Amino acid sequence: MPKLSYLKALNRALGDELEADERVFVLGEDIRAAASNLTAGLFSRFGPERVLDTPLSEQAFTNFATGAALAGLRPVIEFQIPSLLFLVFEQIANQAHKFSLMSGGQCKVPVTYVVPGSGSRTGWAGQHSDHPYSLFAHVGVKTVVPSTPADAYGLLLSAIRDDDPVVVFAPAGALGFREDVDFSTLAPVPLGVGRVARAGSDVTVVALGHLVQDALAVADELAGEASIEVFDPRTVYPLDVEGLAASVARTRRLVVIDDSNRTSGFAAEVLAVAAERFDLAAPPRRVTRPDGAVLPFALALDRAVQPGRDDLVAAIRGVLEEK
Amino acid sequence: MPKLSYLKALNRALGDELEADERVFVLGEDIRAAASNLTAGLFSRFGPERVLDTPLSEQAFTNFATGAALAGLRPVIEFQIPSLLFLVFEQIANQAHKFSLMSGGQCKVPVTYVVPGSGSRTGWAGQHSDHPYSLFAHVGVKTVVPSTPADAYGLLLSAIRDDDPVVVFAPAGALGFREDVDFSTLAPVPLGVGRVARAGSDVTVVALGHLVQDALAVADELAGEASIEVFDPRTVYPLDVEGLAASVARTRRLVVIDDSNRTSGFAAEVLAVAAERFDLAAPPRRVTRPDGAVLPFALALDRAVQPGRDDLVAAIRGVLEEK
Amino acid sequence: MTVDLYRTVRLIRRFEERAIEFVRSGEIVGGIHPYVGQEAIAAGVCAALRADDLITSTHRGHGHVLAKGVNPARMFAELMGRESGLNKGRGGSMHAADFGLGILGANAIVGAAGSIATGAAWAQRRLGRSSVAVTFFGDGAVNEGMLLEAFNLAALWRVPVLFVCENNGYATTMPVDSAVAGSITGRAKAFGIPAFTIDGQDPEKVLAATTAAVDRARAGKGPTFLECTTYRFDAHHTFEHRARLNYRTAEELAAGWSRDPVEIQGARLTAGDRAAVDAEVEALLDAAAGIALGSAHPDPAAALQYLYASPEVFH
Amino acid sequence: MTVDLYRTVRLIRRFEERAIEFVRSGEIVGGIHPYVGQEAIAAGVCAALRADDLITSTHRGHGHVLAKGVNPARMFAELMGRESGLNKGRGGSMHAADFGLGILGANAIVGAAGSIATGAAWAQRRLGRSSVAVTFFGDGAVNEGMLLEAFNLAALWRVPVLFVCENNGYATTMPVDSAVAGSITGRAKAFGIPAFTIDGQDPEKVLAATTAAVDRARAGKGPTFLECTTYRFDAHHTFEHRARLNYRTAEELAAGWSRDPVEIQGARLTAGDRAAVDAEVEALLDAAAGIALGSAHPDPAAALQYLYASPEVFH
Ligand SMILES: Cc1ncc(C[n+]2csc(CCOP(=O)(O)OP(=O)(O)O)c2C)c(N)n1
Ligand SMILES: Cc1ncc(C[n+]2csc(CCOP(=O)(O)OP(=O)(O)O)c2C)c(N)n1
Ligand SMILES: [Mg+2]
Ligand SMILES: [Mg+2]
Repeated sequence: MPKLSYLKALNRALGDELEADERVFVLGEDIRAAASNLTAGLFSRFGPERVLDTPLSEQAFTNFATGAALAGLRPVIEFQIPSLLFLVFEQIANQAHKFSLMSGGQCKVPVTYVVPGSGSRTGWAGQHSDHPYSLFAHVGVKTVVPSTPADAYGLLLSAIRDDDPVVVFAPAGALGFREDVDFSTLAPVPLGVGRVARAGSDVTVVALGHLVQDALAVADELAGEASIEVFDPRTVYPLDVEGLAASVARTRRLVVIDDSNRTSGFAAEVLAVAAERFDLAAPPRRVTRPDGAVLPFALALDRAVQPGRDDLVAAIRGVLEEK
Repeated sequence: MPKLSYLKALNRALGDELEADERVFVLGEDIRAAASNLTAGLFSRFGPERVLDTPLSEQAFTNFATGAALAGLRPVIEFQIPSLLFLVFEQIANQAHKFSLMSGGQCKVPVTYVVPGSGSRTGWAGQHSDHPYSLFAHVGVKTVVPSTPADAYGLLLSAIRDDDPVVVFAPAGALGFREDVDFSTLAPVPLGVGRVARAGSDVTVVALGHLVQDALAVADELAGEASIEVFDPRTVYPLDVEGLAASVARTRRLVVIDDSNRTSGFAAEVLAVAAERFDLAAPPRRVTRPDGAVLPFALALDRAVQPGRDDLVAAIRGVLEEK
Repeated sequence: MTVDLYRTVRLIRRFEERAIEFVRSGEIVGGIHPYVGQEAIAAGVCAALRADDLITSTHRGHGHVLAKGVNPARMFAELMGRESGLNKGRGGSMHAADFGLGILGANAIVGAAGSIATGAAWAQRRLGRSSVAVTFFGDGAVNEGMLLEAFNLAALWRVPVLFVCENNGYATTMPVDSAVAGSITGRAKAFGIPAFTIDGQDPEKVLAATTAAVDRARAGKGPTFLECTTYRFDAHHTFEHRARLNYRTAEELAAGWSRDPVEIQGARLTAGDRAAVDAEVEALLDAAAGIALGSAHPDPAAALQYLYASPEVFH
Repeated sequence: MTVDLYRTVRLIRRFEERAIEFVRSGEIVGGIHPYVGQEAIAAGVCAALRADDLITSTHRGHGHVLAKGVNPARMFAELMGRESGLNKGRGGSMHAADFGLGILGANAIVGAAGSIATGAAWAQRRLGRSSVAVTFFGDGAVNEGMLLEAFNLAALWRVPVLFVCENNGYATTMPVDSAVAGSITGRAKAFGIPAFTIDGQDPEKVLAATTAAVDRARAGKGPTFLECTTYRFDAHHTFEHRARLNYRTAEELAAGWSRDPVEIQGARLTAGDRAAVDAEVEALLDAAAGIALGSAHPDPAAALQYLYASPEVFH
């Protein structure tokens, strides 16, 4: 079977959807030259009205997409760096997200925002290394963090087809990940439905995006000690609480690894749900970036601030040891 | 003893600090005319260089404050409406917050951001009714939501004196609250230290800002049924986990009422901490805005979306009933 | 057209005066930003538009949506938060929208709508339609970077969009001269957008300028910017009726009223025609207010209806 | 001054060439945005400044901080993430800062620093100091609304700030003509800011224009805008050395190199003087690189040191 990389899967999804639906168009910076490779080949296939290079005017082009969506198109915006989402937070959270309710259901805003290379990219330092998916979940914008090439393909397709704004984070740490894929099986993956990436019975590890690979590796590494289930929610919001509950009902122990900051992040939400509804045999644990994290430039420091395999191992052993 | 209103307390803190420290100045929209009353009387006392009316250029004037802080001043920005914080999210979370670490400790950014009238203000509808304190806590910006006039005074003073950026939310629902105050006792209230607003033994209710009054009222109302402790963290970030832990150690039951959205909000963080460290007799509960809430205009709908006393009563009864 | 323009300015004026009364009586909760004094702009601009043309509006938006043709009963009902309102009571004064009439909604964030209108206009062209979009905003908005960014996109891509700046001299209490370095039209000209200053108190002048701009946009020649000089006769927002803010003199207000668009256009009608229109407007608004007052409040249990257009992903 | 300017352009050029080598060899992790080709701007502007004047820089910022006088060893050390770096290895290429030298830091967000510099300059004046601030940015930045907002504040309040736009023809791959409607200087002029286009390849011309602007600012007459035309000789970012992006022709590149600032200024020196400066620069950089390579890596346990200036509230 051919190998498909995660980044190529996103590129393929975008191309397929541009092909399938005239209303879809892509806009963003350097997408004609495909600086990030997300849009590789698309300009020559679809031309300047479907692949629209924008000036450095993120706020205006984000609202521009909202306006185009209100008029019937289905825009996809590529953002080169995760912190650009801070710059357009008002435009997404306060404009695109709110039109449906505020208009009393008169309109819809089917815009997809994609960040190819979210989280830490080696050496990009403090202002280019954030992973702000929890922020969008908090304000209620549908938020997706795929972990595999097939999911990247299928979730991006679903995001574009969804009638609401959807943010798709493609973690830098996952872009190069490749897997064997039978192209004929590539299909939309529904939003809001998680998957058990590895079955196990002693502890559930919840992981998103590139961290799913880390969780799987740790599960293998600790296979002699414990049977670890890895649950990949795929969508941060809406969260597949039922899928998670089913997993935890089997394992009764829970660890979350999450590349956002600790306070009120994704892991906090999972633990809150656990506190409310799950019957656990031991207190759950979070493995996250520290509170208020700013990623230092020096590589060892950058790595120290990100949740890593060692931290995960320690957390898993912690919950297993507890009575 | 004279009565002091919450809004007047903020005004007094600002005036006192402008008086005490030449480096402090205020900037914002319509602050000369004092449209919100936060700056009432200050323009005539301190003149245009200390009370600086700005054009509608939130992004630039937020960074302007950062620059002024880097050069040695201590700016206070008034934002007229909470969603303006979305518009300047990059400037606070990605600029002001990050300078200290990124520069290797060469500088500090002592800017205070104040929103007099955060949360729902009757009739202001979808784009003017947010309460985004959890977002700032998540990114690690010090975040304060005072509940009483004395705390409003003391926390604003501490915020201005702090060498980091601090966001102060003054909920619309608290601005008119008045209490008897001996002016000579007004003093800074340290960031990061909560207070027990009412002692009790059966359940801890965590509440912030205007909701502290609701929690106290509910505690009175249910006094015949249960002894309710009301814990007011005052600061959302850093959270006074020790203070909270001490309270919960006494009550072993926990309800959080929180005017932010449910997913990954302040209440989620409190429940996550509870799941990690507290030994509870019953699962804790959250009373929050719903996920992704957009406040509808019609008053009854607006109210239905906000966490209210009835919801709090139900949650308290729920945790008390549980085995 | 003379009569039509008068009818529109009169309708807006009387709608606003009644709305202010409803704020006082508590039927409208939370207050409004009255459009009183600026009616000629909405009337003149919208008279130049087709039904399929689009507009975006502002916090001070009642005039725009009325001029674009909304049913005043549904507008009153919206301001009163009723289920029969334009937005089913979910939007209120600052978000009134009627997508069927090309009204993409008012916007409560100053400067935000310009880029939304630009995107919508661009999309219309891409979809093969010949409609244009008009975006209204105040003098305060030209200091918002996101609006200036929109000028750039519109000019670069020759988008059929019209930027209408209502310069009423103030952003809340901030005089335009303390807020705008350079000139308002200069900001648009810097992006190569033709920009004109016109008398915003005279609906016929506004109509003429808008017609030229719309023709230009439909001909594929890109955006135009109109600065309409005007004056806000009433408060920034009705809260100012209680909390007097000290920023305008009585003389200045009187000078403003001396150029009342209702009188300017009214003087072009015979006394008889004018009285007939006035009576017609009054009857229309009587009926509209009655319908609105009599219509149902939405059910609080449906507070989150419409939150998502695709709710099915919430399992 | 002729020699000094040459020394600076030569220093920046050779620093960048060595830095690119260190990227290739892996000593610098993550790459850099080379300043090669644009050296005359940093050299000319900073030669007009006093030690207590402030600058803010960009993602393509090495030239600015070197010209403002940082120790090249500490700059190399910063790029290598060492504890002896300007920012103790915490900032890296895009955040190099030396507050003691008035360098408020590079900024990785295009268009962000203009308003920071404006605020810092305003504060200096309020504190009774006579220093000015210079903010560097590219042609791409003039499309960012927040920068345009800063022009307004600076003009309104006559802030002693200088806006220096390095127009190198591209924002990454986007040609300036496809991105900027109107003209670059027109954007500043719209706010009443005097704006000039100058030859950014000639450090003496840049110095002259900057000196005039700085004098004006110090005299309390407010901001000036300089568009320096230039060309980026190397990649947008060193990642482009591996992933070739197709947006510039070989002819265009050759035309760019034909106006090399190092040659333009070098030609003003005698061969002997030039050789002496070259040797001096080489010796300086040899030493600097050696120091940097030999200095310690920061301790990962201290990864969050400096996160807060007032950490005492974390109990
Ligand atoms: C981005 C933004 N900043 C501030 C506000 C608060 N605000 C609402 S209206 C207004 C004044 C707007 O002035 P202008 O654009 O001249 O319109 P006018 O009110 O005069 O019609 C302000 C400051 C807002 N809603 N949005
Ligand atoms: C606000 C923002 N948008 C996009 C980027 C990604 N980015 C970094 S540099 C750059 C191009 C900048 O072009 P220009 O301002 O002309 O400077 P140059 O690179 O040519 O020196 C882009 C798009 C960013 N860092 N910040
Ligand atoms: Mg105005
Ligand atoms: Mg450039």
